[in-house]
Amino acid sequence: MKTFVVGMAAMLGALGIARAQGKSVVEGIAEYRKMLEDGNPADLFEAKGESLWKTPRGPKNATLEQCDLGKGQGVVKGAFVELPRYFADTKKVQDLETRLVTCMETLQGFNGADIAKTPFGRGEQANVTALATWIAAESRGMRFSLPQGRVEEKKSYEIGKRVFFYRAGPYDFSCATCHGQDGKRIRLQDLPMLTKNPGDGIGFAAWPAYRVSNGEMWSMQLRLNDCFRQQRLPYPNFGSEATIALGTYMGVNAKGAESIAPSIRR
Amino acid sequence: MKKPIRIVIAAGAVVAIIAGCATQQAPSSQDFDREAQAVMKASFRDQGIAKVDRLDQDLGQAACSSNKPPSDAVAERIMVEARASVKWPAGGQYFGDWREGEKLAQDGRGMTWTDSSAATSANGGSCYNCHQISKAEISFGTIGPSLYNYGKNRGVTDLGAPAAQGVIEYTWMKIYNGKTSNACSNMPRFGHAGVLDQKQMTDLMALLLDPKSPVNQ
Amino acid sequence: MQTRREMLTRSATVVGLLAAAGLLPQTAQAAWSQAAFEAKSVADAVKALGGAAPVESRDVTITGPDIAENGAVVPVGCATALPGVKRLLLLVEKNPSALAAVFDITDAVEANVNTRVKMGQSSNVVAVAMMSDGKVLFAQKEIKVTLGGCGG
Amino acid sequence: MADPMRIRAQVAGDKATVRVLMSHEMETGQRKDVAGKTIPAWFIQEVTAALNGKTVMTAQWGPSVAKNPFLQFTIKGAKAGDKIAISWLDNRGDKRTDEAAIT
Repeated sequence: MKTFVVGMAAMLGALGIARAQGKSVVEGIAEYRKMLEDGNPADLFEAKGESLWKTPRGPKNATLEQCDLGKGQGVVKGAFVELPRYFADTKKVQDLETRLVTCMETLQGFNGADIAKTPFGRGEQANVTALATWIAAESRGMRFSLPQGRVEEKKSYEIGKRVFFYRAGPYDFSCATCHGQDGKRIRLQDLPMLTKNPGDGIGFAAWPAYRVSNGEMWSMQLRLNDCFRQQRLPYPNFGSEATIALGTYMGVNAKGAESIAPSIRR
Repeated sequence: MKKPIRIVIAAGAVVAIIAGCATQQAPSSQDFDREAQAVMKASFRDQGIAKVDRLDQDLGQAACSSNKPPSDAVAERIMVEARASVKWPAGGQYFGDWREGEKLAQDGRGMTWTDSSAATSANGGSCYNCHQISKAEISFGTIGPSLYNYGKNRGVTDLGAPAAQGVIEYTWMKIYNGKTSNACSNMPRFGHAGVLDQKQMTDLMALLLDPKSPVNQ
Repeated sequence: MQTRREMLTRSATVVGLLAAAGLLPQTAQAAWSQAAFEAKSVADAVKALGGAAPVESRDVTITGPDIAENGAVVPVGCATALPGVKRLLLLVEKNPSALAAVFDITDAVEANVNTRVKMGQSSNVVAVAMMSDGKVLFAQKEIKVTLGGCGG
Repeated sequence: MADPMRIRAQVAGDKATVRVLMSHEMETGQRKDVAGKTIPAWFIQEVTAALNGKTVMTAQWGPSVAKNPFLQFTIKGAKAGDKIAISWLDNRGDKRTDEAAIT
């Protein structure tokens, strides 16, 4: 990851030209991204996630089919575009991934704390990502509409907003440094403006996503984790309140945006 | 939370609390501010060189942590303190090698938990992430203004000329601590935060101001 | 080229027949043209596959983007409408080993395949059609890469 | 065991376009891990496509095929309901076969 910026710069610098074969670089890259859309490897994770949902697993040898993702036991369609939300059984606002861990714990008998400690892409954590990918896909084309009726949900939004603007660390960065203005970019990467609805399939409405650069499936928790890494902040714990609150903030702001998740990103 | 929740935060309330100025504000907003601080502290852990003490905010960070700018008085205080913090280059040697400056400008590494060292030698300037600089580099960000022709546009033709001194000092301050001229600047305080050392900053100065630098062609 | 190992387990009959005819390689890996995949240049790779010197031809098409944002994944395709295609090859001139993929075409499929390759740097990407009459035709296209796909 | 492939095969006229995604690292053998040790090569070497049990195309791949490989090709004379099977074999001897009906 850390060589990305340097490498990209070096390569583009070496090109030394602003146009490639009659098209602008931006047009050329748009064409490249278009070509990748047909055959998004996220499909592989989606299939894996569906199978994980329906296969009896864990110490209790149970499936996840009775998991309540917020719309009632076993209801998957539409759940993604209403998360994070408050859950009465855990008395917490949970995002998709932390809710899945709760279900893996209660229904299948896994140890949730162990899963939370597992690095992304490994063991049961990789399964959580695959499950999240499938569940997101089941809401593809639907529009975000997070519930804000409960005090806890409103509080999550307010906390998330403050986390979003929290400046700290050796570079003085907050989320807002990069995602608080319209039409900005880092190098050639367009930056979604996340303090409002950034548009269909942009920002919160695009993750989980398959990352072309490393061939990995990235969940929202991992997406935020890497944002904090690049903010030069310490490591956000998986499922921490700050990351869930950020999800609530971005999700509520994205109200009405169409979900294209799982998408493919550079 | 018994009280009705106020979604809209009173302008300046967040900043005022953090800055320690007692003014009237919506109590619910204050509660959220305090709670958000606690949530931040509880949500992170040390990883590699990135320790949780990085969450501790100084005045400039805290006052710029909302969607509202700080009051004029607070902004002024931040800028005055920033100016007082600037260390000037030894012997008045402001300029290094623009070639080294270009390398630093290209280099976006440093200070993350996947970097093994926080030493300045391990860090780049990340300049192209946010700025256009030399014309040849087409992959540049737009969070900051274009710096192409930075020196030329400011009439710098001779680095030793007395007329250039003002621009030179301003640029040094900007790189050392951008809060000297903008309390809530988006730019990292490269000198103040110890991200870059004096030599590296002189190389960036040369990149921006040296008439021979590609930036000024 | 020689008959390839049938990998579908349920095609046991076919496998048996091939074995009887002495056409089944000893191991699966034996069917993989190591020399071709280790060749450094396009010409050497084609040679290692038993082909003649490639001749540029308008009848072969190579598809791909003009610029790839990331060399780790570059969509490329190779096609020809000419009859009598035996094999299609995709090669990346500047990769450490040029040959990326070999497709053995039968009458049951069109001579038109698409896949995605890694590119270490900007390079010509070459599509080769090896014909049943022994001709070897190629087309090439330069693809610029903004980030190499073979590093860390 | 390797994760399943995704096979989509759609008829248009008398042809079927087949799109396949395979779950595989496609490690080149040229990268180093954080400790500086070379990560051994691990990639799919052979791919076979069969229509109703009859091989229609085979392929040999090198390590420069991208991670989680994508393959698209077109079968002549295929109709809805026909079975398309894709198999791969990697340099460690791992293999996988998946099948899908043409729609």
